[in-house]
Amino acid sequence: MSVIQALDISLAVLVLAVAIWTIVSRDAFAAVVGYVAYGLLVSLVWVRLFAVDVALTEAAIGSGVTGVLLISAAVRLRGTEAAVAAEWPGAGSRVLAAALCMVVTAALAAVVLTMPDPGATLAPEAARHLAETELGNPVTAVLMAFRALDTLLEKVVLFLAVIGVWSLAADGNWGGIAGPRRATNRQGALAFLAQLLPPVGIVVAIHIVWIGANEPGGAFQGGAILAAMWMIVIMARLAEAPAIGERRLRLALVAGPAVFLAVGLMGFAVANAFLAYPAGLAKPLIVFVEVFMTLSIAVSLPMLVLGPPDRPSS
Amino acid sequence: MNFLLVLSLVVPIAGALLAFGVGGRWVSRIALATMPLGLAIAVAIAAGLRPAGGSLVYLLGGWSPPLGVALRADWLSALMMVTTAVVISAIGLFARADFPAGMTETRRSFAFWILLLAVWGALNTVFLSGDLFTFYVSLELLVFVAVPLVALDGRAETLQAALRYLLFALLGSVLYLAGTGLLYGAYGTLDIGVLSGRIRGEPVTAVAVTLMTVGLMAKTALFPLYLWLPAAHAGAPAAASAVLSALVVKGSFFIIVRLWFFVMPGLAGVAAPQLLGALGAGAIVFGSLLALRQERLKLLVAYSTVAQLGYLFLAFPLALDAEAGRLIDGSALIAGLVQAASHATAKAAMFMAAGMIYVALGHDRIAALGGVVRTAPLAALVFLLAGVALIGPPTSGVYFAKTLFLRAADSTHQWWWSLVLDVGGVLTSAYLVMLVARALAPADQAAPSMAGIVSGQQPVAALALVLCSLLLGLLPWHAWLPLPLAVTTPDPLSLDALWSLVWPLLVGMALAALMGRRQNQRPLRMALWLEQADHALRQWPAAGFSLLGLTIMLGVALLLTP
Amino acid sequence: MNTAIDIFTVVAICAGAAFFMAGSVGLLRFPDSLTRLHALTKADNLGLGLIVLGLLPQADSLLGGLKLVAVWLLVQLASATVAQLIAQALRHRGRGT
Amino acid sequence: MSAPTLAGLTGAALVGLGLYGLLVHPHPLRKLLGFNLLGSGVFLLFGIIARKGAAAGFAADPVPQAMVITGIVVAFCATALSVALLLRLFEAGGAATLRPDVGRDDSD
Repeated sequence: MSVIQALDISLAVLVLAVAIWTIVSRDAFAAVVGYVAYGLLVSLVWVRLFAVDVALTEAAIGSGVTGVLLISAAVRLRGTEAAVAAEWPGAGSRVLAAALCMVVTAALAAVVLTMPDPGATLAPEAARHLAETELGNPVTAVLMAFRALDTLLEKVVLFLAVIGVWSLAADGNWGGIAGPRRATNRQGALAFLAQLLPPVGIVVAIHIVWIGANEPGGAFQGGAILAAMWMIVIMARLAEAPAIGERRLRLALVAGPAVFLAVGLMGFAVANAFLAYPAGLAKPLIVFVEVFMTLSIAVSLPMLVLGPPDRPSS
Repeated sequence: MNFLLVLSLVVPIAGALLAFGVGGRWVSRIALATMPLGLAIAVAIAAGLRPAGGSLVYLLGGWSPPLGVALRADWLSALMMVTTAVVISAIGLFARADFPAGMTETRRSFAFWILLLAVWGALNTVFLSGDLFTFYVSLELLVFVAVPLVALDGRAETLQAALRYLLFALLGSVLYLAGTGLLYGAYGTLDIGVLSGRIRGEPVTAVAVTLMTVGLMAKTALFPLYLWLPAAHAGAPAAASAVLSALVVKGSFFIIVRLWFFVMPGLAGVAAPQLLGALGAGAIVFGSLLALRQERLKLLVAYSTVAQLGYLFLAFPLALDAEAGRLIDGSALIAGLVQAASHATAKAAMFMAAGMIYVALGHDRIAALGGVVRTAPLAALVFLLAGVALIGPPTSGVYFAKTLFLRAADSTHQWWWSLVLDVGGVLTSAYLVMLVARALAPADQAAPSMAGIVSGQQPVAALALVLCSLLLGLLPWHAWLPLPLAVTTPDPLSLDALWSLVWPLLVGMALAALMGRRQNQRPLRMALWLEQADHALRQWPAAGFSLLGLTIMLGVALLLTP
Repeated sequence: MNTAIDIFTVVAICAGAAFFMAGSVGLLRFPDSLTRLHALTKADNLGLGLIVLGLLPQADSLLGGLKLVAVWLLVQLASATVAQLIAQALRHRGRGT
Repeated sequence: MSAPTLAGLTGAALVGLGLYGLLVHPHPLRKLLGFNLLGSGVFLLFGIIARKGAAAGFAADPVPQAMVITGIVVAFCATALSVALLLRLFEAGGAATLRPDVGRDDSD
């Protein structure tokens, strides 16, 4: 057994151990903290699978932003576990459920073990057409050209999620503000971090979006970093989240899908198909769309984390 | 011509984005302005199919499958798209009074109109997509539309219903996604057309199709996986319930049809379609019996949806050519989709009527429905007609579908499914007759003071929908669509046709009368047992076991298929 | 020359890993939160510093090297802030356990 | 055993674990954690498929990778909506339970 193999096996064992911990742990808060660690470990697995784009997304969104969201929820729901303790199914039912779940796992494991190697792939097709997209990163080419409709619709999912979260507001708070209030006292370590980090974060985010055309990176990952910067500023109470009725916020939220849709429709006129890019302009257009997508992601993620507005705007 | 496929999803989505960006009182105006446009696009696509040779294809971005994604319209898409456009437009008219465009933006109106447009875009994506992963994204779009609609009223029980729905629907999506991944791993494509040429009866196919089908059944709330449906559909505002019950659950059903009839028609085997049909039969009997036991009108309508969804799944065993072991896209499939369209129109109208009755009476307790004929005559009439449409008089779409189902049962020698159809008709008649009896009873006291006034436009919208359902069997729509085989409109005036309406009504009346006489006595043991089973199935552990058990049963059925 | 650089890298990374190990042991074995915090932050900062130092000669470009240093600086900043916040929270609760 | 197969088996095990957590755990927040584990297990299955599809100079098939990125974002949206619903339910009803008969009047 080589060193690499040993590392792979220990990584897999670690991932599973932390996953089991998040299921069996008695305390919801501990389980959530376990889940954040789990997310980081899984992004290491993605690196080992040579899927760096996915690793970045998993670390930023799957572990990072989801972690913030779940931790704040767990804090607010402290003590509610005892109330549902009576709803646990009996030991027999739990054993039965575990057995049935194991059947599903066994079936999937059998599929994994019998999977041919090399397996079915579209990589050669993607490689053949990569030049037409003028991009260097095949994952970005799939997201922004070959399967652009899915990406566009997924932006609409993000947009609908924001509406869904907002729609849970009390009627009186509609158009109001979510999240912590702005504080006048700007002392403390978090405030210091929130003043120091964002300039660096913004540079890193722009870098990641820009190189996403040719190397791992792109709108999702860059947008998540920008969102994190904004959330730190809000959590440090240096600034309040904007009121949800504010026009600028609304426009920033729809900019991504709207610009994508507009560029797609332009394809009818200049490139003979919806979501097609004219030759020679593919890369500039894709980067143009990605800039607006990054903006929308950077604004949507904090809105989702902050939850529905809980006070009217002053 | 083909660009219309793109427009049919882009127009509602663009409308939703625009409405969000502009906000204020423009939201409902933009939504309403989109409706005639969307309706026209749907009709144009349906009309263009025949001249185009049966189907329309659009390659997005000019990339051809398997690398690219294609949109495809065929007769199934066209039928469902036109139905959706009609139902959404009617709901739009209906909802103008409930979700008004005030001078200041309100939470309910803002969310409702944007979600209504989004659900349209999502459904059109489902109906047109030729790609398994695009299905996944559109399924998620449906979830993110449906859940906020359920929670729109903001009461604790609707929030809970929405959360239960969300978690169960997410489980369904993930299972579907897992199957999609396995199919891609095995065959290197997600395109339905390409995949159907490559797919083979291997274990990996069985596992993938099982996961996908069970996930979709959880989203369709097929018995016994309906834990989320009654509370969610009964708790939402009337217009939202209409969207959810009429349309949203049909989206996931449509994907099951695409998967079984168009990806792997030759691999279904005999056992698996029978299992799907048996679940459908269970839904019909169980859902209808529970509808009879409900004390609130909206819950009765919701349980009726549980029952009606069962009919759709009868298409699977009845489409089976047992000798060839193939699912045939013939009369049984047409029947299933016509049933879906008829139910969509009738059920939307029924929820609208229930909502108007609620407004007029200030409550929806069935025991206190007396006098509703005087307080809200039009709403009561719509409800009655919608109920009749579900039983299936000779001019209706339901009758048309039933005739085709019976014909298929006859030609494939599966008499037991016709028995199920008859039982379903009788039970539907029974709960309708029971409601009519309650409604005709004199009002107990003076009309309660909290009653509101129904807007004049609302009954018109509901009535229009009911008429669509009632006349679907008579209209020559099938001459326009490139159906796989020529179907004839059954003669509405024949003795057979009349008899098939009358006898379920008579038996239903007898049943309702029997139940009415027992009203003040202790309920039957069977009724108690039924309610206990219902109660258990609406809890997570039991629903979880049903889901896992079904997964294993379906998996075994597919694995054993030679 | 190359061998010398490689040996330097290996030694530095091993030393860094040893610091991580020490920090983890401290996290598990120390009696209260403040000392655990002490073990963790000191060891991790030094450990990561040594690893970055060891990797620097292996960077294929100046930009790559700068990125490595940037990673180290960002982790310094984050862990210092987090340590501060945890310590504050502990003081707020009025106990160090 | 190769790294991709190992990751695939981990994914299969995570699916079972997540399914168990989602179906059996009574607390909605823990169900949500189960859903996220289930999701990431499924994504890892896509990962092995991508890695085994390495060809034409790519270390992994880009198509499943793109699908996973889409899936991660969607899973986050779902988590956010669930958390918002759960917190609102907790505020409105004072309890974070999914039992349908708590505070309901339709079950007699």
